[in-house]
Amino acid sequence: MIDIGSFFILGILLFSIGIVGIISRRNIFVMYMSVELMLNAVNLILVALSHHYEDLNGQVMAIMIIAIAAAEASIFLALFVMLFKNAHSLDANFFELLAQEKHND
Amino acid sequence: MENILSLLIFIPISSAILLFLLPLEVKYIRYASFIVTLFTTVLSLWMFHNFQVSANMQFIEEYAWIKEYGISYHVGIDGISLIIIMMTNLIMPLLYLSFWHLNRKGYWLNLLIVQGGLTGAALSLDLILFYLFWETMLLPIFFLIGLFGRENKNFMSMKFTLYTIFGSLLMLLAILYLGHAHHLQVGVWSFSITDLHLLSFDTQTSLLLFSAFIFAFSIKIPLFPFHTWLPQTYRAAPTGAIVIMSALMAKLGVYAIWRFVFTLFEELSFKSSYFFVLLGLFGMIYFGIAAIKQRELKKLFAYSSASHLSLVIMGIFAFNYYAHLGAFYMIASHALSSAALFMMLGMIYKRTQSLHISTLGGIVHQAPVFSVFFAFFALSIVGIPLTGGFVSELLLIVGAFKYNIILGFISATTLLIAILFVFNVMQKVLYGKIRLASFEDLRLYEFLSIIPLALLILAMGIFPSYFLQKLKPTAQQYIQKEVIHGQ
Amino acid sequence: MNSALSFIVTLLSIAGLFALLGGSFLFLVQVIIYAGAVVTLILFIIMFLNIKEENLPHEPYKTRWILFMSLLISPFTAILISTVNSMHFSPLHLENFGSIKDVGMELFTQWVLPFEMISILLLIALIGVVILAKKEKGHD
Amino acid sequence: MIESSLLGWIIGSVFFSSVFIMLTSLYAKDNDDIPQSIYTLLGLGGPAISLLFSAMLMLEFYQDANPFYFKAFSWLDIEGFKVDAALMLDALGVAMLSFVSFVGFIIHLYAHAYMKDDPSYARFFAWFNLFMASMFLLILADNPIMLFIGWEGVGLCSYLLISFYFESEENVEAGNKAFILNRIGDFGFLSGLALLFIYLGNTGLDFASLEANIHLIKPSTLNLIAFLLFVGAMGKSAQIPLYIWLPDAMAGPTPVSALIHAATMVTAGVYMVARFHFLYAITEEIGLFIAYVGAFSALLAALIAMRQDDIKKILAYSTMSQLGYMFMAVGLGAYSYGIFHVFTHAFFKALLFMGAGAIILVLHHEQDIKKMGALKHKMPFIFAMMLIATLSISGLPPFSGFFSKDAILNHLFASGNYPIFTMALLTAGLTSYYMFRLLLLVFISPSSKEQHLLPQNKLINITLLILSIGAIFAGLINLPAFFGGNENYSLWLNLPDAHFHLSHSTEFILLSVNITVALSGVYFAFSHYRQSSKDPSLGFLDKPIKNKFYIDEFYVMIFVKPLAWLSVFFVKVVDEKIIDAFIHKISFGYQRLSYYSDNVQNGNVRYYALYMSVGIVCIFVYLGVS
Amino acid sequence: MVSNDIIISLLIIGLGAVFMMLVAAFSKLSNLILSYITLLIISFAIYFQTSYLGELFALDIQAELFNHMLRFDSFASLFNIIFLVGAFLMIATARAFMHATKFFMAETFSLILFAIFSMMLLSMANELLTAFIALESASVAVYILVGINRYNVRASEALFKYLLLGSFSGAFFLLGIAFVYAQVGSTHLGAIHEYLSLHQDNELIIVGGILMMITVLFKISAVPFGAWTLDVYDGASLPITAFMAGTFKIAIFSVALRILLVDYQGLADFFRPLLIIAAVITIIGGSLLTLAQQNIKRMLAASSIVHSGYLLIALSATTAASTSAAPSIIFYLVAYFLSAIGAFGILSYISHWDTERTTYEDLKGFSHENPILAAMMSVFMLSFAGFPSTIGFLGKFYIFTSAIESGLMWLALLGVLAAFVSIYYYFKVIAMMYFYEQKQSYNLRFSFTPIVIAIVAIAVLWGGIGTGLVSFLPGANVIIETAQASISSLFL
Repeated sequence: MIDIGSFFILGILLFSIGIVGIISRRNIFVMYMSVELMLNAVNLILVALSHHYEDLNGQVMAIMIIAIAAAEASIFLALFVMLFKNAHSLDANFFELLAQEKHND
Repeated sequence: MENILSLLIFIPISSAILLFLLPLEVKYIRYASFIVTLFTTVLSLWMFHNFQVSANMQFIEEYAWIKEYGISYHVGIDGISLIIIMMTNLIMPLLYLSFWHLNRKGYWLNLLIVQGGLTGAALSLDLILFYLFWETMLLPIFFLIGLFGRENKNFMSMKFTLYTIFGSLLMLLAILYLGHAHHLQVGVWSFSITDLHLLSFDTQTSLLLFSAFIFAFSIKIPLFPFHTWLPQTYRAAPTGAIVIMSALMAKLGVYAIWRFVFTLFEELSFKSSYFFVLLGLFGMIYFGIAAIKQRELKKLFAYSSASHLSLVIMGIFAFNYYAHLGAFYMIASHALSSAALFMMLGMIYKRTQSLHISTLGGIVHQAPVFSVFFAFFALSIVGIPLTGGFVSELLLIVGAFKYNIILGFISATTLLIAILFVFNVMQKVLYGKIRLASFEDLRLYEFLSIIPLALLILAMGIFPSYFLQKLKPTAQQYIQKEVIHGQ
Repeated sequence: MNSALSFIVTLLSIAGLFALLGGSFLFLVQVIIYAGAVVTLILFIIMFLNIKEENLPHEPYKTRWILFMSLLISPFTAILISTVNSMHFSPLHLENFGSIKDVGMELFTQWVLPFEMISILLLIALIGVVILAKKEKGHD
Repeated sequence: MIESSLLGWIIGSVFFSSVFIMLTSLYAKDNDDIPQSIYTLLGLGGPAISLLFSAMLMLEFYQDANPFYFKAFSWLDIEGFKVDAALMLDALGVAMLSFVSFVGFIIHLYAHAYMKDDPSYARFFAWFNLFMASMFLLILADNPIMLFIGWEGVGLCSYLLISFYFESEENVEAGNKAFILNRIGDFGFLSGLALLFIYLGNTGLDFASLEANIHLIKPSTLNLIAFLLFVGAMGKSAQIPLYIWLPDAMAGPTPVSALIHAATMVTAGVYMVARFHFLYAITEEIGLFIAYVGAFSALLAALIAMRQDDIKKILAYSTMSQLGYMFMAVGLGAYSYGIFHVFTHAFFKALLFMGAGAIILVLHHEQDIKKMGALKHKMPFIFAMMLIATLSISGLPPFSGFFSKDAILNHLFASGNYPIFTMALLTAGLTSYYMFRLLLLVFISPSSKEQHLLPQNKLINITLLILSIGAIFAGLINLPAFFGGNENYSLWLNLPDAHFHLSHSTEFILLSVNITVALSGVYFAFSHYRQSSKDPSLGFLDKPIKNKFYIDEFYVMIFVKPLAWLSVFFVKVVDEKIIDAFIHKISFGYQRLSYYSDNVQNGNVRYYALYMSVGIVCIFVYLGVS
Repeated sequence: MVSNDIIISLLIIGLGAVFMMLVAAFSKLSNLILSYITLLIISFAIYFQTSYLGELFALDIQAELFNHMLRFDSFASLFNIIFLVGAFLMIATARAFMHATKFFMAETFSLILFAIFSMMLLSMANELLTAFIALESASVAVYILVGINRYNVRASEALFKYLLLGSFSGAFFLLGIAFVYAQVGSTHLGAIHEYLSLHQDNELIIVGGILMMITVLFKISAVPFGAWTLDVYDGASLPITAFMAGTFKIAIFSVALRILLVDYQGLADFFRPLLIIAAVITIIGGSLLTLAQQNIKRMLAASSIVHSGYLLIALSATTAASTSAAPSIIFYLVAYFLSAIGAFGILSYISHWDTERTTYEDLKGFSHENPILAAMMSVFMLSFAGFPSTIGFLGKFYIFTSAIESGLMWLALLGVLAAFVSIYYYFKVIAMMYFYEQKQSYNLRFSFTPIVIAIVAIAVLWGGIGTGLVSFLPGANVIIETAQASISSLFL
């Protein structure tokens, strides 16, 4: 018989996967997806909790978070268009222009 | 004129800011700032005249500034700060006069600001206020060196600034801790020494605080291990900055030790007096010997003034009447002679673009008046009788003997050490073969800028009792305690 | 592509879980907005920029990175889970609550302020997208 | 009754004349329309006036023997350390003042003649009169501080006058050497004074009250003080080990050597010891030490003088050895004899120097006696003068030197310090030897080359004549009982002399011994130098004597070189290599560290996220453990 | 008395934002006009806001409607004023720059207004999710402002980094909310406090707190979460950098202070070590980074990390029951924001068209070109360095005293050392301006930007030495008094 805790744990696992994904992938699309994954993990947890407390705050929060995620998504996608137009690359490692040139002394 | 002290502090600063903002020709700025300094000089003379002969603070002003933390604008003057003020206000106009030819706006303004800072630091009785002026005074020097210095001026200005600020930041920490301690022990914050000197600490804490203060001041003075900025900075700095640093700022460090360290950590100062007397004597000999082989006049006299200041430190830490009087008197007389000397070095540099001994020589043929004065000031550094230096050295030596006979002998070597290089300098620079194509003798304004110093030095040597009378009560403060603590 | 598809799968399954937890409205939202709008948008963008294989970065050390990171993150996850286990949860009970009506009531009584703010947030995002993606004469 | 403020004017007249000369010359530095006569007037007027004043005062004092006091103002009034700018004239003062003012004035006349063609005539008289002022102050000082001021003043002036011809580095070097060695003496002197003050500060610091309260100090300290004060005397009066400046001091013009380095300044040490007689009277062992120092200095100087060729250097060494005599005397308590010898010495030594100066002038500033010779007929008058002076310094009766030297020798013998006595006796012999060597080499012995001479100067000869009278008869004022006198001078000085009685027979033997020793010196000199100007060999002693026993080199080796090395070491190693390098290492190390740390900012967003997650994991690990 | 109309300035800003958006959409007014309008709007808001300054009050706005999610008190009002003034000065100083550079389009102003609006909400938010939404919308506005120069790869790269990392860290905040909710069952700030006072078990709250702290640390760019700062500040155009450094950071602190003081005071003993460690690492890392930068913009960015370190010192002092710590934070924020606005303002004034003059080299000999501006720049640098007689000194003074007061002597010592290092790189700027020959001529056109900067400079100085003696001006002690009042209003 599964209880709420297991949802919770699932959420945490998804969250961690999100972290791993962001750091270990270079494809900016995948990175963005990982962020979305993290948000979804939070959603899952919140919904589980709302079920646990039997009040709907959790769900409402989840809705809000989905909205936030949507907002972020729009920015992200606009950014991708921009980046690809400027740099013709989807590689996160490509964007290192801002590191200042190294000293030799 | 109950707020004459504030006038002395803020007239120069505010006029400097004003002149900075006004779009004036440099010529007028020069006139204006000269007039301002003359005015402050007049004020200070008036104050000197109205200064009662007593040990307690006079002309006190106190306004609350930041109430929560008990920080107040609290200024007052007593015997020893009187010396600093008088010296500042006497030397400043002459300094202006000595390079009247200079068409540098920044020069005059920075000097005005530094004058204000010096005065404020010498007058403030509130630690935060003191710290404020103490740092403010640093900034113009930074600018002077960087703007008008020579050779590696940028590096040196930065090094000097960092070096000194490092000390004073630790002091700031100690100051804050003091205020906090007052908060703990009394219940309210306060940074006024009149409150703080009532505090009591355990040995370790007071030792830490004590050393923080001493560290800051001994960098400015400088004392032995913290002196390495001195020669290079003097080498790089322009005349005005050097005169200020050697004649006034260093003295201010000694003053600050007297005013704050002795007041706040009396017990500890007495305990540690032996160490500092030794340190002072060692520094005196060390710097003196180091000066012998210097070939760059500024560096040479940098070392020499460091040597004399170490002697002064010996004097104030010897904690007896004669030594204290001697130290005060040395502060005054050495301020005058070193100011004059560095001014004359500046004149040499202006004429020859070099201060290296090997390039100079035989000046006495070309410029007898210049040589007479140069020799006179050099000899006053050595402490020839009839100059103020002699009186101060005599008193210091007597005081040292009173403190401890062996140390007395060591301190008497000051008679020897200075002459070792001073006479060498006179031989190489004034006498000997003529090495310079031409050496113009003193111009009128240069002459005017020097003659008062010479007369004052002579007066201090011939009528010491007149000058000492205002200092005696201040110097007497520690006589009883000297009996109590002993050595 | 694979990642995008698997992402969709994940989202859908999460939606299933929502349903299981009685978030019927959320289930809808999840399916429509995420699986529907967002991912479609992503794919659209990919097509729009007609990204080819060579544009995609080739990631030689990918697996190594993933292993390393999962090792690095593991204490974080472990501690979170342990803290979660410290509190006892009620078992899953399947009487339906969280009908759309209740959610709506909740949303517009208790959470009206955040709701308004969300609208502002979306407005800002809108402006932003316009600014970022707007073509302007003279450039490009 | 004469106003005692004249004391001030004795100093003031010379001082102000010097100041006026300085100002006038500074004014005239660019327009040369100032005639030299003005300088002459100022330069000679000052000493003349002070001579006049001192004469009046001395007369007054002679009639009623109570000292004069004159307090100008209070110089320093600190609790327990009150010093007045005050002057005092007592018997001792009169004794010094008499010859200083007189000889000083004579030498001024001489100097006028000697220097009149010198371009820096004015400067010379400025310094010269300044010296006179300081010397008067030294003599008339009422308390040790004033004495010390005068003491330093004469030192400074001697420095200025030694390096008078500063075009050549050597002269300036000589001046520096003189001042530095004097200053070493002053270091001791001032330390002694300081000790004295911290013990007797509360009971007044003028000589009278010092004398009254000297017993308050415990003997060990007294010895220390006495010794320190004598260190000052060593420096000023060129005794071992601080004497090496005196020969070099001859770089100055001859009048300077005559006045400063023969007649007056160098005797200040003796005067000071006599002034502190109340101190030395109760510290016998220091007195003995002084006597030994004097004896050794006398002997050493005499030895070195035997083989010097520079006429002025020889005279310098002779001065040093005569000073040795004086210190033997004062060391063993015969203060009046010491002062007496100072008195006579002033005359004959000044005479010698001035004679030498005359010769030098005539010979185009030639100072090497080996290059002179057979001048007797060319300048008979000067020869006569030099002969008188030489006889006098050799202690041959009836010249003044004889009486003073004989008195000292008697005293030495009587006091029973036979080693000192023998050294003194030996010195006497050597003295007559090298003095006559000088005389013969200059005047008698055949000269190698023919030198044409400049005309002699009348004024110079007059001054010589005046001094020669002093050199002959000055001894008579202290005629010992043996010759039917009764030592009026000593009686009148009434210093606390140590008196030893000698039977007439012993005195007679001593007298004859002295004379014979002196004569034998004369004989040796005569026997050799009459016909040749070559020095006979002294065997193994020859080389060291010629090289002054390598004392200078020795000092250079143990003092000068180490100091220079130490100075370089401090600056180059301790300051730059250790302290500054340490600071720089810290700062630059920090800078390098910061540059390394900047590599963290590699601009890769994934790494940034990595840093974040590392931080997060760390926090959670902390959470886990706590 | 304070009534419900107090959010009028909030409304003014919100409506103004919408208005500007419409204007931007439907009119062809030039940037200058728009900036004037914006300044007008903001000054209205400031006017209404200042009327409550210094009063001690607190109330929930529309308590029944908004369900106690919005709380307006002296704290919020003080911060709101800071935001408004910050935005005002930013726009006023950057006008020349915005005018010169083409890429600032009309919407910029509405975005700025929206950002401020969200920040004001953030400082008032009394509920976690509300706070997060406000934070997120402010961040989104700032993201876009960062990337506003969209034909510049550097700008878009900065946007990319900031956006990615920002949302990455935002997720943690949400997870934190979830955890708090999991234990408390509510996300109102008061509720957590009550729960802590009633119950013993607090693991999830702690974890939630930590997760939220992570986000805060990220936003205030504490090491190691602040690696983005240099690049983003560098990539963003100058006025935006000023806005982020001067204003946005303060907003974060407002919410952080509120959460920490109101809710987590009970758990102070647990968080103190964390904060102390964070402060230490941040100060050390920041000082190291700053020294290595050759670009003044990057240097200021890195030094802002150090300043966050100082603030963290004070923050950890608050957990150590130091009454003076929290006000000192506010004072320091004011000091820092004034100096930052001024410094960036000057930089943006001397950089024209698309060449940003921000390297040390560019400033060489600037004083010969324009001594007054150089003097002001020096004033700001001195204030950054905490040099006496500037407001920065008093800021450091309060921070260190609070640290000492709470027994964190060694932290204060560290701060002093960091201040010492900072002297080097700030004075380096001054040295560059004064001690070198002029390399290039900055053809500066007159505009009223310098006047605004001068006002800021005077404020910086006055804040350092101002006395109560001058009747018509508030002394230097007024700010700290207000700060104390606002802090105490949190607990009403």
